[in-house]
Amino acid sequence: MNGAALFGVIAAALVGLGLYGLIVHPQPLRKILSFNVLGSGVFLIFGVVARRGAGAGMGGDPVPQALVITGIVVAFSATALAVALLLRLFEETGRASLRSDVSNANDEAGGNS
Amino acid sequence: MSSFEGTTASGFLLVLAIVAPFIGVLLSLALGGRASERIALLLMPMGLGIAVAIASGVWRAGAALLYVLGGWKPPLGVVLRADGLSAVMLVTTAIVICAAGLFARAEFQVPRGAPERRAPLMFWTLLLAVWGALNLVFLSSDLFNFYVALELLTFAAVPLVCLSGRAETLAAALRYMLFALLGSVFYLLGVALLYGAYGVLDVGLLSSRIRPDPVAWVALSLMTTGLLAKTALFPLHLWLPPAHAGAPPAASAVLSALVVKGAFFLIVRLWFDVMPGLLPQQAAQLLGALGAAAVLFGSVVALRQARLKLLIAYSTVAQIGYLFFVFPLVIGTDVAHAWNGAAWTGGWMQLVSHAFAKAAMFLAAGLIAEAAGHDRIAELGGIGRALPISVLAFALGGLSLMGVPPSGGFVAKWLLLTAAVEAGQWWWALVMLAGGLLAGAYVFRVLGQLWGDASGPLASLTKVSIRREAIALALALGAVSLGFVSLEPAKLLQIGRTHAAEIVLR
Amino acid sequence: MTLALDVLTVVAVSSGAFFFLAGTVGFLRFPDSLSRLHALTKADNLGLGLIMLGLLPRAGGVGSALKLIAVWLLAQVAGAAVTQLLARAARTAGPPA
Amino acid sequence: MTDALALAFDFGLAALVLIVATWTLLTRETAAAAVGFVAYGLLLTLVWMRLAAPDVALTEAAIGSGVTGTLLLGAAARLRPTEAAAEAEQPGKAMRFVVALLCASVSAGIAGTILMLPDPAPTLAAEAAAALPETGLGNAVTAVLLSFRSIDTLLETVVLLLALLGVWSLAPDRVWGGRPGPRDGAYQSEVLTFLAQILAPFGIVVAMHFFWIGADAPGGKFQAAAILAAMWILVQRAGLVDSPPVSRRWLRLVVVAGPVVFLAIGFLGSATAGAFLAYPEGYAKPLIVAIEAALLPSLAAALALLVAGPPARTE
Repeated sequence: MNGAALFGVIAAALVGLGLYGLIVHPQPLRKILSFNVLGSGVFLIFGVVARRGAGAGMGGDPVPQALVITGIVVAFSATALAVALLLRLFEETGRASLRSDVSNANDEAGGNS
Repeated sequence: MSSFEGTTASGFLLVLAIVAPFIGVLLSLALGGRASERIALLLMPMGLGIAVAIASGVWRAGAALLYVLGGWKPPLGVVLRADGLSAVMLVTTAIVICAAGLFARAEFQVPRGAPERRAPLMFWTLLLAVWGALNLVFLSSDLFNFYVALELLTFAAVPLVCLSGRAETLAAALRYMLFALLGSVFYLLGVALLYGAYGVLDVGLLSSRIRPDPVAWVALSLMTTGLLAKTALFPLHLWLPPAHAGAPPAASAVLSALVVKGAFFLIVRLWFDVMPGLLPQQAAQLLGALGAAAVLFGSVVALRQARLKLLIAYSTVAQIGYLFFVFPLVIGTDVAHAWNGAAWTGGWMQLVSHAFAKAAMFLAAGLIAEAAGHDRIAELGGIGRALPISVLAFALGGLSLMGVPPSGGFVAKWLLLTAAVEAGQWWWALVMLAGGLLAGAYVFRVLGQLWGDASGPLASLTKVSIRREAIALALALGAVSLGFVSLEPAKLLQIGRTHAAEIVLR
Repeated sequence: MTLALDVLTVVAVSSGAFFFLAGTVGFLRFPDSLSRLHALTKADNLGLGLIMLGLLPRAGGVGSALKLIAVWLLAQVAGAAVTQLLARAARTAGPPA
Repeated sequence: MTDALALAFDFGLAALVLIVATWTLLTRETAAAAVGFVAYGLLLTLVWMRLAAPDVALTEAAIGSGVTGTLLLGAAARLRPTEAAAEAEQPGKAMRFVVALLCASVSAGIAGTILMLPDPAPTLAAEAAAALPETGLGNAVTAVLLSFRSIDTLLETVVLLLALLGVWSLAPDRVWGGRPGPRDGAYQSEVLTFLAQILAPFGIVVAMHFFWIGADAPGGKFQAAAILAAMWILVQRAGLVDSPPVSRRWLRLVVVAGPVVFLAIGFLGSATAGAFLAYPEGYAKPLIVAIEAALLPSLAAALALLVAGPPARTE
């Protein structure tokens, strides 16, 4: 086993770990954090693919490496938006939970804007 | 610099279709205030013109339009490609966005000299962003560029859901966001594996290299799963109803009519362009079965809704289900007729007619709710007499959903039904008939109430403008009139598919 | 000369690593926040300094050497300031349950 | 490093990454998990170095770990009162076991797929190397980001702006146009002030260094922008400056200037070089540097404003 294959397996494990956290954690912030771990696992797969494609005097294929840089910035943007949504939800309701809002939407006076 | 013979004449229109809305976003953010509405209103006819020009370019050329970005051809560079499907989607999108924009003027107007307000700035800017993102989905032909398009779409759509700032819309937006993020990260995972196996991202190049090996199966399953979450196919639909029901009416119309279809469009690209003809019948049956479950489940739950907007949102869950009958039926037909067969045409007819019908219904429901101050169906009795045009728009949209002739929905469902019988897959036909009946039940339940006796004093209604009612009605008439046009323009759907068809035949 | 420098590197880096290890053990074993901070900061500052010292002969140029020194200085400043803040927070919050 | 030693190092690093990730996901307190996430990000930075991707390593350290970590830590502190209630919603043991089994099989499937990838791997390294001279750049990753696939980068800056719009859209109407974040000096302390005064100038120099070498060596605008944003956040938290009101015209212009210049140069390409986003022959490098220079302040401002959050108080 070489380094790239080893990190490939680790990346796959991180995807599973992140997915587990995303499903199991009830707190939205933990879900967001798990999403970041899941995302980093996916980015690492790109990294492994890039490393496997080393050649032409480069340590890795620059295309997937560039895609990861774009991906990291996008993932940060997503985290920022999700965190802002969550904090606003907390300010409005004093809770930070996704549960029980379905019944809320049905019960609350069906006002429109 | 490499040569440019890849770019076709009028290919620059593809760049404009994507870039123009985003230029609008930048200007709108920079200038703010009143400018944002003006920029959007200025770009709406321009965007519609560009979409129509691309469609007629594709029609006249009889082939896909191409544009090589930056002069770098794939595999290193990215090309834009407009085939018949793109053309149909671009025009549909432009019409619905323009209607939603005109409709929203009353709600998001900024008076002269007034200070900038939050909701109008956000609505106009994000409306343009949704438009640009959708156009990118329809015009790109690069797997990673699709990912960027999906993210643009998510980031533009989520804030629209909670524009009102009410607590329940915030929760709905957050849940939508989490589903959407999970969807795109799974999609991206598949992209990584495909690049690792084939070293290209361009759809055309990939389709010529891809083989039915385990890596391709794993990658495409992951990508499809992610996209199913974004298109809200049962059982991944949980986020959709509260999100679509809580948004402002014009935004609901755009979200339900267009945004969920962006992800569906990519699933079609994956299975019919990236890996044409290689979708195994079992997988196609599975997609069809999920679609069937969505049709039945969505309709039944819609029937039980107490609020009008939630009912319409659940009907979206059901109507998306029909789109997935395309997979087993196209795969099931004689390969030579895949692209001019009833299933292919019927599927796209369903998509377009649902877009018009659903946008009309959300706009009409918005007006009803605005007039009554709420959207509780039980308390809307007799409102049909106060708002006849809006209720008519709702009714016509509903007829199209049910598949009653003459309407686009009828033609769509008829074609799908025929295809199902021809392919010997009668079980889809049964589901479609049941879905039609259930749609009839939920539409007539509402209409019976709206046209029925007044449950309370109607005098307290807020007045709504006839012009806005007319917009809803025009969209509904659009959905109906699709039932009258000949199927000649449907040939557009075959343009640019010859390459794919050859591979099917192989 | 090279041999002497190699020996310096090995000795300095190894003892730097040892101080890091000691600091971490202290962090894990000490009973309360303040003494944990004490263990971490002292040992890590020394450890990082030693590692930096050991790597200096291998920097391969004045620029790289300056960068190494800058890294050490920045870590010192940031570490000291953050420790201050943490200690203050720990004192106001009281001992952890 | 010899091969065996390198592999041993990789194994140690891999194990550490897994342990820290698992701990981050399973630990009880969210604040602790956020700290764990920062540590995890730093370990990933090392992994990226081992995968010969220094550009990504810098981005991961600056944005993936640093700025994201700041965001998560801040949110965890605010949401501390909700921890106990949320914990009660945790699914039961049997359910968690089923989910764990499912996720493990997903991992196993992906790992198997990765190990099945073809050898020798398909790669665009040769194509990129052959095309590199045309861009005048020395760093192939920068060439991909700003020449070969510049459309991705252009749209990504729009993604960042849309996220910012989305965050701003969450402001309550009564404070629209106001300043983001808590009141002046909410975090004030002389130690932090001291740190900000010392670190900020240094950080700016480092950011400029990364920006400048990005064309030919690992580094570039994203990494530099993240450092600048971090310095701004530090200076602001220390109470030395206040965050600007989002209605300020200059702020809006700073935020959109980068993408606007990018687009303008893109259209210049369609007029002079035959394609949107193409560069006229011989002018590729100066134009790319111009785009990066225009993007730097826009990206830095967008990153800092995303961390600052929606407007929370009137001027």
